[in-house]
Amino acid sequence: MKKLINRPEDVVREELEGMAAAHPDLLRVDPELQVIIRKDAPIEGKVGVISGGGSGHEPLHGGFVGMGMLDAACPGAVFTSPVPDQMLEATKAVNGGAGVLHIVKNYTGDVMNFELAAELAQAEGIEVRSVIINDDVAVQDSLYTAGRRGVGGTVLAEKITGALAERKASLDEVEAVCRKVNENVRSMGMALTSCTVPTAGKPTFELGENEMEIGIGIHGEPGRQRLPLASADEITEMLVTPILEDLPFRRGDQVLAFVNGMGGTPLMELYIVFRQLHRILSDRGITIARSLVGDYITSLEMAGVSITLLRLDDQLIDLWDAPVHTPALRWGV
Amino acid sequence: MKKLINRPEDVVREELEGMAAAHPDLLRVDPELQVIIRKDAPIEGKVGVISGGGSGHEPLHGGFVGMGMLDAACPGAVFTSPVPDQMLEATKAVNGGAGVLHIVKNYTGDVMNFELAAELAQAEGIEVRSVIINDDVAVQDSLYTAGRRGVGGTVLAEKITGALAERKASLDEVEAVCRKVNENVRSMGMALTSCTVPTAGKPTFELGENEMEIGIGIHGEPGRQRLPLASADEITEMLVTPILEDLPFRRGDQVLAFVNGMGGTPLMELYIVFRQLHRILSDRGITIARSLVGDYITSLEMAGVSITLLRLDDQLIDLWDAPVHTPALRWGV
Amino acid sequence: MGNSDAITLEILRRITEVMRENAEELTRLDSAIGDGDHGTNMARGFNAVLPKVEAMAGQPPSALLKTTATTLISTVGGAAGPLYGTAFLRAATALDGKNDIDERDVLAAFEAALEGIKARGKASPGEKTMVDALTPAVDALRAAVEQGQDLSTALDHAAAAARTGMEATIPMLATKGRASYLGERSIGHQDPGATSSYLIVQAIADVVRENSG
Amino acid sequence: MGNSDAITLEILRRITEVMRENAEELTRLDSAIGDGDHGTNMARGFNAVLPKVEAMAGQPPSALLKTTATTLISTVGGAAGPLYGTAFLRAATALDGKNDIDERDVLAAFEAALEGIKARGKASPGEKTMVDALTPAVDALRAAVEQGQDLSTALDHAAAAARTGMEATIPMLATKGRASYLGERSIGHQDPGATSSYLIVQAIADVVRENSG
Ligand SMILES: Nc1ncnc2c1ncn2[C@@H]1O[C@H](COP(=O)(O)OP(=O)(O)O)[C@@H](O)[C@H]1O
Ligand SMILES: Nc1ncnc2c1ncn2[C@@H]1O[C@H](COP(=O)(O)OP(=O)(O)O)[C@@H](O)[C@H]1O
Ligand SMILES: [Mg+2]
Ligand SMILES: [Mg+2]
Ligand SMILES: [Mg+2]
Ligand SMILES: [Mg+2]
Repeated sequence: MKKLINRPEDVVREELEGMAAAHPDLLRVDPELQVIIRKDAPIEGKVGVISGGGSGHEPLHGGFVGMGMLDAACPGAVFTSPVPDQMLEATKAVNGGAGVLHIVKNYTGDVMNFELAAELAQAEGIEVRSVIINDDVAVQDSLYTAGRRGVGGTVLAEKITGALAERKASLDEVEAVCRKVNENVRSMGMALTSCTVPTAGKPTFELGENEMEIGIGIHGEPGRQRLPLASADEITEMLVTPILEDLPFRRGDQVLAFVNGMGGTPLMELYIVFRQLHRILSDRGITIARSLVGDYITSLEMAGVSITLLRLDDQLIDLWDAPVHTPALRWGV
Repeated sequence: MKKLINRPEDVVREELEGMAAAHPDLLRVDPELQVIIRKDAPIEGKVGVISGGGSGHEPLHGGFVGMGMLDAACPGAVFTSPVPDQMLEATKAVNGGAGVLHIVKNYTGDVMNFELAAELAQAEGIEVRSVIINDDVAVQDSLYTAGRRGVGGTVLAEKITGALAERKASLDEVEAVCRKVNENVRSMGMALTSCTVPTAGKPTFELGENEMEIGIGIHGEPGRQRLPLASADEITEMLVTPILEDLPFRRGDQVLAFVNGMGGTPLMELYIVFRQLHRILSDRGITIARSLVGDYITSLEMAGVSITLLRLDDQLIDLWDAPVHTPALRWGV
Repeated sequence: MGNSDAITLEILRRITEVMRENAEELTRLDSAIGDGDHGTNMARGFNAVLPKVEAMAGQPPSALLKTTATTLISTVGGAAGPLYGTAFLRAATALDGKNDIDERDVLAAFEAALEGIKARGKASPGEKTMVDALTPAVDALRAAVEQGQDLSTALDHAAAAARTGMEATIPMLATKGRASYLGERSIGHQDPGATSSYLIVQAIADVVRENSG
Repeated sequence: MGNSDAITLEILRRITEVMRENAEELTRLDSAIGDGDHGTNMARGFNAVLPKVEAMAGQPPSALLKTTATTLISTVGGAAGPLYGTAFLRAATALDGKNDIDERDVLAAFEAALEGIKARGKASPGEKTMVDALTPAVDALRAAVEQGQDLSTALDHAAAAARTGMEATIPMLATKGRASYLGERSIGHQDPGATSSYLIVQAIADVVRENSG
């Protein structure tokens, strides 16, 4: 295992200390309890928006805390859902009296822990709603699975939901727009390499020099299928076809096209994928109205890519364009 | 070689096509000639600021083209200096009548090609100045080398120089601030893994499971020294000590602290390095007034980190904070 | 069973030991069909539990189990945290007010724990989870207790059944938790949660045996 | 030398061929002490040169060499682009107006090329660059020409000297170009640019020999 770390047990705490040192203008960080809170929280009359999940997906979620996006994030151990204590603390810290929305990626652990936290927060008199993000089309049959995973769509949901909350919309409205994003967003990912959980010390899976995994999640887990390595154009086609068919996306739709690196893939390759994605969408009469290219929801140093498409309407475009000021996403301010 | 590419010969052209598709609002791209130009160039009366270098360092330089930073970038083949034709074309495209500044990283190839381009542009009646960035303290003895390399400082020089040019400062002033950044910036980098140039097909060097390279540049080349793998804290100390001694940085200085990932290193690890950097600087009475953490000048998928410190004064802080709108760096707009 | 509080504490010590020793193996199993953290999660949890319950000497079993439950919930995370947390919480509730625990009490605690996991995880047997180790364990325990066997013997039966149940997860297709994302590829691997469940039942049986007779 | 234009074209064809064949080897050498692109750079350059000069059949050698120079400058990039571009440009100038090239002309062209590289690269012998292959080559060529040997023989001497010069870069410490960043670690590796220079001189010698006598 080759990593820029000290002791594997300390990675999350030390990372949070580093974030605190790097972004004192934006964040309040508790490295022991593992909570990252927007500097100026709670904001009176504003719905608090929080999320959380295992670490190893950075910048998700901590890098998205700030004006116009999340009010707080709770990072767990690497690839391990955080615990209810963190979520409860975050919920209390961002409660401005208008209620708190929990954005939860659909993983058994995350869902159960957030459920417990919501119960505890409700018991303390805070109104909590939860929206579960489940945009991964790789998991097809939710009858025989824990349901679709929450992946790239989470980033878009956090941005758009946070923008509406910033405008002091009600908890109902904020919850509704988050659900709307979830209903209109689809993703699929693939890996060229595995990644190594620091405390595990070795790669989660082994992949031959001419193999790839299609339909991965974001936890370094193997995908739905192992296939021979293909070209960027072919891979893009394999990822985007099920996405387009699932919603389905139709001629005339406007979309936000999000090409996300899994952590170890150079930006060059993401643009090569974007090129082909653009061609495929153009052929189908789908317009890329907004784009996002980069590493936003990762699996440590995994090489790979995910594609996320969000069907846009005027409200979603307006909220996407709204100002945001976080460590990892910033514009308009 | 596992990469998300089609044919190795096509990576740069296809990347540029992807950039054009992703950022039509910001960029005009010529994928054949390999020039990336700010959408609204040339701007009457504004000094044009251009840079360029081998590809494989993305987002540098193309990701920094836009309002408040570069007017154009010329990407060469991977790790290969671009050719004078590109630089001449870019120079002509951004010439708003106030002259053009070439920001050149100090590599023999880059320097010679930019020299040729400047001669050609001058011959066409465009006033061209060049500033050579050479901030890498790993190369100590410039008597016996091609001189210090240009590395992380280049990103900061491009941002700050671009900000002043945006304010329609004169070519003299723009050149002067670029030199000032170069005089006050120092960097050093290290690698945990090599990287693979697509056309070469195999890693540039081999590194054992318990080895690292200290004092690397950004071209996947081996560093000055191969050492046993050390902890993040120790590595940070090894990188920052020569930086601090070189300028030297002193108690009371305000700095911009830039922790840069080489491409394959997760953000988590960059923050762990930032944590220790912050401690070392605090101990020495040096204040981190601004910070930048992320992958901004990379070596394809190399795992590793570089640290850059820029000594700040009021002018540099003001220009750093000025609005910028490029694919990879954006704020205030 | 005399000095139930001391035995409960010893059980928690043993489980902690076993989780530490098997952390690597559990993580290895989780790497195959999950995300490679189950061993680390369980070890982290019981490492946090141990000093807390050590400081509670003399308090009744249900108090020790309640602290175990809340500490697991607060430190394990992932799927295992709420599931085992709920299990220990339900067991604590089942043993509430009892200082001298007998076979029937232990059976009631096990039944409550399993019900808690099934409710929290919405899982049934055959889905390749910890439920597949615990269901046969509870069945075996019930049968033994109903046949009038002593606690130690009954727990030995339960542990043996848990092991069989754990092994029976190998050919199963996962339909709950992370392993379910693998579809057919989950077949052929032993479930990490079923493994930790077996290890816990075995640890309980071992400590009770050592303290009986 | 009769039909100098045809021979020049054949030389450029041969160099292109040799660069294609040796691209991998040159890149391997450049990976050891540089950035692993020299072979690709040279092959890309001559691949661009070839169709252009093929379309110039009948034009004088200096025109062919000038097109070679500008094409190399426009397509190679890196250090090698301006260096070889300058070399061919200077050679073209030295041969300007000559259709029938003799030994003295070839010597003058080689001398001009080497001077161009040294000026552009600010390099001297002993710095582990292409200069270390070309300097002995030019010296050998000059000596042979002055001794009155025929062009083919003189070029054979030049090629042999270039090879020796190329091999002599192995123990050198690089003080120019990328390899200089390696300091002591550059010792023990053959310089890629010296290697491509040797290959070019050898290609010229081979073609001239095949066309003489
Ligand atoms: N819905 C569920 N019901 C019961 N047990 C479950 C459920 N989901 C997962 N598990 C158990 O949890 C184990 C995984 O735990 P762990 O690795 O700690 O959590 P995570 O899957 O969140 O990483 C699985 O092996 C399985 O036995
Ligand atoms: N200043 C210089 N003078 C002469 N030759 C040089 C100089 N710098 C580099 N070279 C030659 O160029 C070769 C490297 O060329 P190439 O790999 O194509 O360019 P780059 O170093 O820019 O990647 C070196 O092996 C060396 O022979
Ligand atoms: Mg987990
Ligand atoms: Mg190069
Ligand atoms: Mg797990
Ligand atoms: Mg090179």
